[in-house]
Amino acid sequence: MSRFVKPYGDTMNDGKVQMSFTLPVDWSEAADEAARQLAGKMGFTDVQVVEGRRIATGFSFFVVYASTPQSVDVESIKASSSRAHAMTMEEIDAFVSERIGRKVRVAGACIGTDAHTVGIDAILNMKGYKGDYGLERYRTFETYNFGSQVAAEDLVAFTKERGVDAILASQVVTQKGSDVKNFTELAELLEAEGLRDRVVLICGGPRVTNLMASELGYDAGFGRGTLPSEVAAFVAVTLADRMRRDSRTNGQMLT
Amino acid sequence: MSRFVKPYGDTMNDGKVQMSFTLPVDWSEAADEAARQLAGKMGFTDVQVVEGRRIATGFSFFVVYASTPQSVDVESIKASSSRAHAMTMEEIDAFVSERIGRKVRVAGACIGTDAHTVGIDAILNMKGYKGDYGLERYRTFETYNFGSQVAAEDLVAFTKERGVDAILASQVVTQKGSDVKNFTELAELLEAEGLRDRVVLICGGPRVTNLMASELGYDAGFGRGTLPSEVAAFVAVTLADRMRRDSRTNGQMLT
Amino acid sequence: MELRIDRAGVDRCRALAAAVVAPVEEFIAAHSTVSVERAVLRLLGVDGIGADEVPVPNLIVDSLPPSQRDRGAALAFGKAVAETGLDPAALGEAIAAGRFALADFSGVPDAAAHGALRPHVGRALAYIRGRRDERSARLARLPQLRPPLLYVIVASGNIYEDRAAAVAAAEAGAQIIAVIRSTGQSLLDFVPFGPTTEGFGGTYATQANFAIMRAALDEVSESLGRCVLLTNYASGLCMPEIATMAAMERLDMLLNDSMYGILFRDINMKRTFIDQHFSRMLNAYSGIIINTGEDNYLTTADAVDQAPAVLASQFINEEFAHRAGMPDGQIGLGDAYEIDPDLEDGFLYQVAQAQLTRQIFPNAPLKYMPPTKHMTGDIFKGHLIDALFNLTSVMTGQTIHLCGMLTEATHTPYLGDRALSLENARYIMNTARHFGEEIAVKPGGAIERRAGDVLSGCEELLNRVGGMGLMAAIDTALFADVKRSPDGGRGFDGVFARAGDYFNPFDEALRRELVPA
Amino acid sequence: MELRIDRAGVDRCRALAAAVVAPVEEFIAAHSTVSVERAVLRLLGVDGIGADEVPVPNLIVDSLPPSQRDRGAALAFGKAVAETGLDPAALGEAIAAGRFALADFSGVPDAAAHGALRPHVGRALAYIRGRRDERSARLARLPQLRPPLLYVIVASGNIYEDRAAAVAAAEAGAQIIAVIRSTGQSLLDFVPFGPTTEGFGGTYATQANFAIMRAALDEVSESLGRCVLLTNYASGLCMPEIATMAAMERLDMLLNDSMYGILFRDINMKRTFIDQHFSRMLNAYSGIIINTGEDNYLTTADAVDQAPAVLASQFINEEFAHRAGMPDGQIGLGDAYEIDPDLEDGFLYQVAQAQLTRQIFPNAPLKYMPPTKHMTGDIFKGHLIDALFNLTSVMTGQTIHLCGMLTEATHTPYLGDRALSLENARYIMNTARHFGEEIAVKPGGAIERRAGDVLSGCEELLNRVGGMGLMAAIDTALFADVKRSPDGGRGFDGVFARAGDYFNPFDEALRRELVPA
Ligand code: B12
Ligand code: B12
Ligand SMILES: Cc1ncc(COP(=O)(O)O)c(C=O)c1O
Ligand SMILES: Cc1ncc(COP(=O)(O)O)c(C=O)c1O
Repeated sequence: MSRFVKPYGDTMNDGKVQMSFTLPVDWSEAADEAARQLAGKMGFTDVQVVEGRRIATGFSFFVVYASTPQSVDVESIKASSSRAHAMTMEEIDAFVSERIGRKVRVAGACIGTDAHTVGIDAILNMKGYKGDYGLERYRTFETYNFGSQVAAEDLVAFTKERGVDAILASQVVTQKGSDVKNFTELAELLEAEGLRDRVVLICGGPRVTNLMASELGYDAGFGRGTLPSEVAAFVAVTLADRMRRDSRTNGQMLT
Repeated sequence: MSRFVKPYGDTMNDGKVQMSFTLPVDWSEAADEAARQLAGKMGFTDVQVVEGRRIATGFSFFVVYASTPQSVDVESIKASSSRAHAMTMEEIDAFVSERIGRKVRVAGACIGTDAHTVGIDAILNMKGYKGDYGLERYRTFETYNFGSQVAAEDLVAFTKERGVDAILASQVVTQKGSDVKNFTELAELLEAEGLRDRVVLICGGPRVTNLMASELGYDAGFGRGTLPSEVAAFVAVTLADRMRRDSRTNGQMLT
Repeated sequence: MELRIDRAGVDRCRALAAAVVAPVEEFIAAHSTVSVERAVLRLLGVDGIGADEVPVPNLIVDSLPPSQRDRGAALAFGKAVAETGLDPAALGEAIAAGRFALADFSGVPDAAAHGALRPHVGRALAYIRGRRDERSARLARLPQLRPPLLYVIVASGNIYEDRAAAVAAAEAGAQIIAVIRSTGQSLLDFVPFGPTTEGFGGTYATQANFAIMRAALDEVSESLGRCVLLTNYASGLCMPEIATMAAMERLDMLLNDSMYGILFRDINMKRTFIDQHFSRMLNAYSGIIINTGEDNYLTTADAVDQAPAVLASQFINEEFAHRAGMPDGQIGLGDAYEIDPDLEDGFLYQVAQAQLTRQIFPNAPLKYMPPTKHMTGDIFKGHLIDALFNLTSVMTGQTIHLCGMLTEATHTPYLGDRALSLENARYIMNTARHFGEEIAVKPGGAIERRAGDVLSGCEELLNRVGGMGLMAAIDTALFADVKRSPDGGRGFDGVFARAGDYFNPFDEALRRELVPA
Repeated sequence: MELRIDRAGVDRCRALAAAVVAPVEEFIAAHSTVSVERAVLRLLGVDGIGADEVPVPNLIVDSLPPSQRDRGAALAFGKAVAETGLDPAALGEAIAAGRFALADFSGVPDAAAHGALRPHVGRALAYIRGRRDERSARLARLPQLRPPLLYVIVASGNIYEDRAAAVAAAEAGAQIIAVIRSTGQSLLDFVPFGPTTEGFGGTYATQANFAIMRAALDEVSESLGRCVLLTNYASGLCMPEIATMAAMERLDMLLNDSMYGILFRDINMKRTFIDQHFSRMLNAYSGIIINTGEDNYLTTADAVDQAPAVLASQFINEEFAHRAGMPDGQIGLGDAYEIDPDLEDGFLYQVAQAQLTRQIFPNAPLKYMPPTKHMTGDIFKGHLIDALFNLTSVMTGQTIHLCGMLTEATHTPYLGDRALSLENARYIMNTARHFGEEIAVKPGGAIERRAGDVLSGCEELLNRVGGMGLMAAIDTALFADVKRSPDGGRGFDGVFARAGDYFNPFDEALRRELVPA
């Protein structure tokens, strides 16, 4: 059963939206009218250009309130969450010792030309993030943090020789789609090396969503505000599941 | 020759727009995705939901950046301005004495149930607005300020018996289209009474545009930031033109 | 942050305000109004509507010939109670149904009427007292967050939409919810009845709507573990009745100004003075905090010029409240952040004014109103003006903080606007929580000088008002540049002199209870 | 607003910084780098690119065998000038074209080389001096607005888009325009050539791009009647060369930090120390204000914890600048507003830090960086954090004010973002213009105590650094929790010891001119 919702101003389904934009024109009453017509073309009704002014020669800034006729069915949207399994560090350590029975090897890096390491460090470093300890602090994790501007090749090579269980790739700069480009490159390289199925492949960054991650062929994606324990839990659970599955299939092969 | 423009982010024609809205759903990653899809349905591309959070049970707030494919031809838009003739109080007084030769009778009011008199007072009172004197200060204007919550009937009746030259109607409250309703009522009443052509009919208020005014059958409309002198100038010039026109037609009739 | 202010000047202003108010109080004591009489009936239990939706209290009071009315509705009504033995509610219905007319009972001796009402009066006052104790108990169990208390308005016109918006706002951090009245209700000479869903720019103030919102806020208060307070508007033609309803439905605050109706709604001044006195005695007794409307001076005229008038009005409102037996703790005097944002050092003047008010009225729960007049469609700049307003409020220790809306120039608040507004206040007030305590203003500097000018300007104004008397002063536009004549304006016909044997058991009881002889 | 600070403590910190820097200066005096040598050639007039777009200065320096290079590129090049009689520019082209090799002239006596370059050295210094006088004349004719000077960045990657954005920003109130460099340019060991339209997260710093932007800003300065200043970035592998280009194209400011490259770009520390010294002598001579990069400490670690490190870095940057003959008036020490916005009283700590810096470096044109790390996609809250940053800046009299962007967490600034950012700064700084002068902080209060803690924390840190020496201290991660070894990092191979007869006419001239013996 579906549930269509519209933006909410002060009454259900009034569809109210706030917008602001710059137009490359000098301000005049005609410019306000242009902004109004533009919003109309975007499909909005009830368009109110509440602010319009010159910000520089040849440029005007506008604030608009309007109603959209569009709605979206929230029931049909199932953006799976990568943060499903909430566990504390202690629980995760216990889980790993019991279900995996050895240390989990994790390699993290800020790939491509991206030098924003604060995010990946927040996940990996002892210190952690928002009072939630980083993976280095976990008894059952062995973490390698490659820092910034790491080439996909190096990360893959390391994975190969060290038998890494999980790769954590970070992208913070998104200009000109550089994040998607770099994430894709890494995933494809792993495929090519036949390593893809051997690792839990995770990406993260302020603009990353779990949906985007699966589209890029990653096992999970973590966005703004991620806590280390959320990532650790996902890695542990996913790895445990795979091991169970593999052992089963192996068992079958034996018979 | 036409000139189509799009919103400008940091490059010509990138079409960048900022949006914010509330959706009547609890926050989750799925809610962010719903916001993204909604923006897509509105016709935007490159949709980035940069903020999405719970603001109350059953309500989430979103900030979105996206590109619109829409553009508007600024050359085709000719929103005539009511502020065309810039003159100082002295110039206007001189103009009236010379071209009209008698005092101009102006009646102003905030009509309907609207009690927002600050705006119309700014135009009429001695004190004026932003250092620009109000019409009461003009040597050649005789002004009547009816204040707030004035019924259209009363204004029309007064116009009739006192031979008012210009009516200034104000509407600040716009909820549920009350402004349009009241302006229209006034215009129609004047028609009915056969007075419409005898007066310069002007409306004003923060949401008024000259375009809207002409659509409502007014001679001019004045919006946010209007200065009294702009209004006085319009009244004087329009009145003078009409008198010239009338005298000419009268002249012809005589021959 | 402490200003050195001319204490003697403050004392002189208080003395002047007392002198200004004294003659008005004499006038008040000798008069009553139809709304006061209707309030008396409501207190006795009369409610409901009759033909054409006319409220029963109006039916009854309007049915009294002047000669009867002047002796107080309670007298005529009490006689009917004595004679019929019906309780007031039932009697009210019977009269509305046309089964009796008060005229039928004129023969009953006055003493019988007095006696017949005594228990009902006792019960009414006990009930109000009980509601008040309920409030105190809840506040003790679910304590408020520290001030400034974040106050937001709901104004959809539909009480049920308002309820949803109010609950959402409370969850987002609001500590006080005000339901804005429908436009012009203040000019109605009766109080609408029942739940309403059709309002304009606001929602009608009815007892049923009060109850609906009270219940919703009580519920969310429990889940939040802190009391969310409820506010509505009294000033207008029905001040005493709305005060009665608010007392019964346990509202926490009411807008109640001794001059707002006169100046900004053209309500007759005598009517207003009499009504505000009776309604304030009720507010005082029911523990309701009043909010005065000085902010209105600033939305209609220049805020820098009007500062002394605002202070003068605060002194007058304080004096009127004291005369109604109201303690400082319930006198929410108003001020607003309305100086032109583009004025250099405007922020300093705002701080000066806010701190001056804080120090002159140390025990009053000051109500600080947000920037409105200079808000424009530029919501981004508007949000910044609100931020400095929030900073000024926390710096100067204001009590009731009406959160500004970035969309003030555009529409009555959307649900999302309220969330952003509350986020603004919470952020600023937290990151600068103790800033005010950590700084001092330069002695003799611009801030102190401004405060001094405002105070002396106020004394000067009060002097002029005192010289001619308050009514004459209003008649000569000394306040807000608005001229109102003593016998002009709406509701004057509802004012009358009390007869020698005027009977108003609540007026008597409340004066006895509250007002220092 | 004045803080009472431990003056003796400040003096001790300065003494410690001097002790920390002294040994490094000895090292610097005995060494040079390929970038210094390339800068010498550029100063002489060598420019352009050869095969594979390699800049001619790189071609020439790379062509020198170590034995020659160690004696200074000027010596070998001077011999060629003496012999060929060509002027340096022409000679450079000839060498690039392969018509000569410096090796051909090794026979020429050193004295001839010295003599041959003398007029060219004089001409170069005169030219730079002329550009400097030009700047002074313009500033006298088109005076700046009062500080804080509003500084915004352009970063489209395309110099022509940047030009449009810069002019628009200037009209919207910007007083300083910084062209952000393309990502990673700081790691290139050469300076790109010509106008560029393809940059990533920024636009390449080239002499041609400098000239294009300078011309555009000169033009808009005329129409606005006030000088709009131009900034770019020096720190990186080519500090000396960029300083040279900036001097020639009359830039007004350069980012130039004595340790930024080491800590945040993993550039070798010896390389950085030597380069910063030569580039700063040039900056000093050309009247360019430097901006240091202490803000970077705060974006990577907690701002409350890092405050002492920021102050320590400021003392060290100041000392290095003084040693390069730079007057206080050109030392734009950095600080930033990066404390967690949700920390109670965080605003007080920001004010304490900003005021402390202001008082410790009274004559430095302090550069105040905006909130960045805690900015999120909630542009409305971000705009408020920027507002308090703006307030802090005007309250504490910062000089160079980098305007925060409400979209900091989202994208490099849009044209409209810059307009809103400038509106924010202009509004706040006008409405609170003299607030700082009108208040005092409570003696011994939270603000003063915080300032005291930061200062003593800084002294403690400088003591530890002094104990082990600066290079060792960096090797043990005493700064920004980053560990860098003395011989590690990028560009170390470009560092060499000066031979006994090392010849660098500009180094000599500038030291003579600027550095107190
Ligand atoms: C700090 C910072 C810097 C520092 C970086 C220091 C460092 N060592 O990291 C410095 C000053 C060096 C810097 C430089 C530049 N920066 Co920068 N920088 C920022 C800033 C202010 C904060 C980023 C940050 O640290 N956030 C805090 C962390 C904790 O949040 P986070 O990264 O989102 O990480 C969390 C989640 O995303 C998640 N996560 C992140 N990664 C991963 C990975 C995995 C596997 C998982 C599971 C989770 C995860 O977990 C983290 C904790 O919850 C942002 C603006 C902003 N407010 O976001 C700009 C910003 C990212 N920078 C930007 C730019 C353009 C640059 C420069 C190119 C500018 C220039 N030309 O100089 C350079 C280039 C550097 C380079 N080569 O990449 C832009 C990017 C625009 C875009 N969208 O493409 C931004 C948005 C600023 C802006 N508006 O211009 N920057
Ligand atoms: C001041 C004010 C009041 C004062 C009015 C006092 C008075 N005597 O005017 C008081 C406090 C009484 C008030 C009450 C109410 N208000 Co009110 N009020 C405002 C406020 C803050 C400022 C309006 C103002 O004075 N602007 C300054 C003047 C100079 O600007 P202006 O009106 O645009 O006028 C200029 C131009 O428009 C033009 N102009 C205007 N009229 C005319 C006419 C002519 C002929 C010409 C040529 C030009 C012209 O010239 C003027 C000078 O440039 C606005 C919010 C805002 N910032 O705009 C809300 C606002 C207008 N009020 C609003 C509301 C809802 C109300 C109430 C209904 C709330 C309530 N339930 O209590 C009541 C109802 C009153 C009523 N019956 O109308 C809403 C309207 C929403 C909408 N768009 O419909 C607003 C937008 C606030 C909000 N966001 O809720 N209000
Ligand atoms: C003291 C006071 N009472 C009442 C009101 C509301 O009055 P009305 O319902 O007439 O708009 C206000 C609003 O400004 C006020 O300040
Ligand atoms: C002192 C200093 N130099 C240079 C830069 C720019 O360096 P890059 O070009 O390496 O990003 C910065 C930016 O943070 C800085 O602070």
